[in-house]
Amino acid sequence: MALDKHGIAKRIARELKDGFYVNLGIGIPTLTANYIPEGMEVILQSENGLLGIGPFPTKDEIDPDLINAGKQTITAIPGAAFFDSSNSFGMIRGGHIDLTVLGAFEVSQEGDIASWKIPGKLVKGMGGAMDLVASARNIIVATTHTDKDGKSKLIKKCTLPLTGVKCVKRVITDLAVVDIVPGGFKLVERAPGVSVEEIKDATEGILIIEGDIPEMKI
Amino acid sequence: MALDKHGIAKRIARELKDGFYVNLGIGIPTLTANYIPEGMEVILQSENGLLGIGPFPTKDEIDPDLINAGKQTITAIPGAAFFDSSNSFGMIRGGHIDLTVLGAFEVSQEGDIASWKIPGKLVKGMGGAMDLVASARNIIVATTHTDKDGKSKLIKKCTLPLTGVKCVKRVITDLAVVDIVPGGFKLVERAPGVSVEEIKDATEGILIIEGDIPEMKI
Amino acid sequence: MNKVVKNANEAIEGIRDNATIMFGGFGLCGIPENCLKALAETKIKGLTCISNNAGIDDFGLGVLLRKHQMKKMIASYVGENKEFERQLLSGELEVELIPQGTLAERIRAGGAGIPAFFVPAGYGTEVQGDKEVREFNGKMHLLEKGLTADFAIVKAKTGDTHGNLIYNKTAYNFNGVIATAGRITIAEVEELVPFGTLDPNHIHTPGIFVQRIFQGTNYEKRIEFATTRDK
Amino acid sequence: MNKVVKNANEAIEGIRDNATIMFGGFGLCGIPENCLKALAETKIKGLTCISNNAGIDDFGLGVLLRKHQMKKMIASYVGENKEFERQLLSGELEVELIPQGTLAERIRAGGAGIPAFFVPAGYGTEVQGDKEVREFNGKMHLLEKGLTADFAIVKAKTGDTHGNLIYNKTAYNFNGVIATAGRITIAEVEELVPFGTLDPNHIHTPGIFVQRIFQGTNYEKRIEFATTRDK
Repeated sequence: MALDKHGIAKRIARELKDGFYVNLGIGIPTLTANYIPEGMEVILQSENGLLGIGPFPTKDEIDPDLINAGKQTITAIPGAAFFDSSNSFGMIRGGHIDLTVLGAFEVSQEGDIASWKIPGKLVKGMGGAMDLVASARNIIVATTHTDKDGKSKLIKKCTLPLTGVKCVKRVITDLAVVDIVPGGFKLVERAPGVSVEEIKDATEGILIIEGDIPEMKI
Repeated sequence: MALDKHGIAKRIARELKDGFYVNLGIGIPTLTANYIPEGMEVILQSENGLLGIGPFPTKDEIDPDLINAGKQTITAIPGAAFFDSSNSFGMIRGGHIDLTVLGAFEVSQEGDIASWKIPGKLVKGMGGAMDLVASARNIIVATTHTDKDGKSKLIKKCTLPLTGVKCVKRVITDLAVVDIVPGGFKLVERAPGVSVEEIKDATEGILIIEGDIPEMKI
Repeated sequence: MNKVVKNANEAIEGIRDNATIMFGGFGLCGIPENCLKALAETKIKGLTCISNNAGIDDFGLGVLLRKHQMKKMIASYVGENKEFERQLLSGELEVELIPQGTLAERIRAGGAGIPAFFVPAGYGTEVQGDKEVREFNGKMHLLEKGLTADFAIVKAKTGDTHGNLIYNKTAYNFNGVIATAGRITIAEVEELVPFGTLDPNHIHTPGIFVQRIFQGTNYEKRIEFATTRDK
Repeated sequence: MNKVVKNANEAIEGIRDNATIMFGGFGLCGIPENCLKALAETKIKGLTCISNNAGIDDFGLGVLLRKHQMKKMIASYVGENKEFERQLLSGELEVELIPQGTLAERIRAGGAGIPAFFVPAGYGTEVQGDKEVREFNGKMHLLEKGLTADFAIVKAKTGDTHGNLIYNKTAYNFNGVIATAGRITIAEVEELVPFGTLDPNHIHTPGIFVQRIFQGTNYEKRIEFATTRDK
């Protein structure tokens, strides 16, 4: 059965390692913070200028001077640091972030990603997404495998304006984990109870299937 | 009579205005700090990372963590700020320093300056001098008009390796104040008791003399 | 040295039609509320505004928008603003969208006298346009230019009479770089203290960058998305 | 997360012959004394050292020089060191001199993923060499490259177990940028405190840049030119 948002977030959490500095995009990626394994220290970066995002504040703790890149009120963990936006993107561009997870409208089998603009609809701007995808060493896209109309988001060539080219390394969806390799999407894991055939049907791009595909452990 | 070092420094001090941020090079320029007019606030920058150089410390106040760009122990005035070297040169390169005063081996009538290297002798390095002369909006060279052997330092073309090209605006020497203008050094002021003829003799470059040349007020 | 002005009205003196102004802040966090309000009370128009965001309909830069004082907006993210959408679609407003890190770095570069630099962000996307492309270390980069403005307006938690500034938490954001990039930089602060009061090791923006400073009043500090957890 | 190492010997583990190392400090102010001493006690040689200065004959980087552990020095000012002069003239040591502001910016750029940028410093001088020259705003500029190193070694006044660093006064200097530019960055601090102790608004170097940290001992903090006034 396809995973829900929380399932995807749980699977993303398995990509974390102790001591990782991680940037989690708005949406599903942000949920990952709830599933960091007990005893593991992972430090979350916020592009606006914070290392060490904590849980959402209680009502009494709300501070308008303390928000994340999605402009939500947050808290800072002990050991946090504040800095300005140029230093924040210095960290990102300089490759100091161990893992970046973000959402997408489309991912191509070459690792291109489209996530910021749907022509004809309102342009909201790319925010920090283009900087993140162009700079991070390790980029994972977290998304549903298909859109609301059942159209695949894992495709041969992106149709929407790009956020970055040849940058995505892995895609974690409600159906599968796939890696971007020369020649297409390589199927790495299946969501529990989801068949290879179902994944193939939901993937417009070339899906490379080698040997037995294990189920995700989440 | 030719000015001594302190005389030159006193004349430099007349270039200051209230609220100026100033970078004073090693040697004669540094002495200027002693002659800032009473009631005038001038903030001295040190390239290593300080705005607000104070007087030298008393013996009890010496702090190895508080030095100027010449590596001398100093103090910081109230209202000072410390920062890193890239921000320090951001101030310099970005044109935020109102006045830069530095020494020189040679100045050409086109405003070129040579101040960092004498081939055959030891190369100590340019330190921050190249950044300062390439960036400051207002650069004054403070020097003796001639070297120890009586050779002019205000010359047609520099013979030593350059620190910067076409950057010096004004030269203040023990004999005169001259401005760099199209065509040569324009004589602006004479040191008290020094004749135009003496200045002409000590200047190898073209000296432009227009009308009556007043004596310096120091 | 006299950098202290009485209030926002005095601080924005000299801003004329068609000026280019940078505003600190990220969303509504750390925006110069007093100066924004004062500007919205003038008849100044044709402004080019540089800011990470464009405010919301009735607060922040959104107010300048609603009063049609803005000709052009340079930003990285302009969601959360319906009037913005309307003016953009109707062609009343010109918009230039820049990746957030590139925007921050272009402003820093402008303040630090770096006319141009290479970054990887935007390569192969609409952002590339006719920018120079060059490969470094096997990766493609775009040449981006430094950015300055006639006026830069920032908001800090604390400032002293010499213009030294200390920001609070994530209200630091774009304020830090924007303070360096104005031909005239205006700082409004929640608390203005005599120089010599602040620890020189804790200064975020040294006073050299600030030409005018004043203590603001009645900060609303609106929150865009109040998100909470139970205790 | 375990960044804390026992001492300088453990901190410099993995540094091999021919490594490139950046050292924080300006003159003898803010140099990583413990790591320098530990390095001088090893047989590691062929080092390329990047630092604003080269120390004095018997302290700082001067000790590595005297022990012939250095192949190349990249710096902006190398006076105050006779052994340096001797090795330079005899051809034992290769030296690259860089304007101080350009050096600081090249290191910052290296740490911030900016492969190249334009600056005016050095145009028309020996520094220009065969660098690309380009005019911006009527002024000539040189294209300079970002600089990184295998190891970056800095010294801070205070650090926490997450690697967050706070420098003291002008000992901030090159330490701030150098901390960002090492593939492995080592920080030695006068005082190591548990994370959560430092005010997050006062951090100069966020811990993300630091891979190893330890509390140094026996800081000499030598002074190059003690200048005083009478009371």
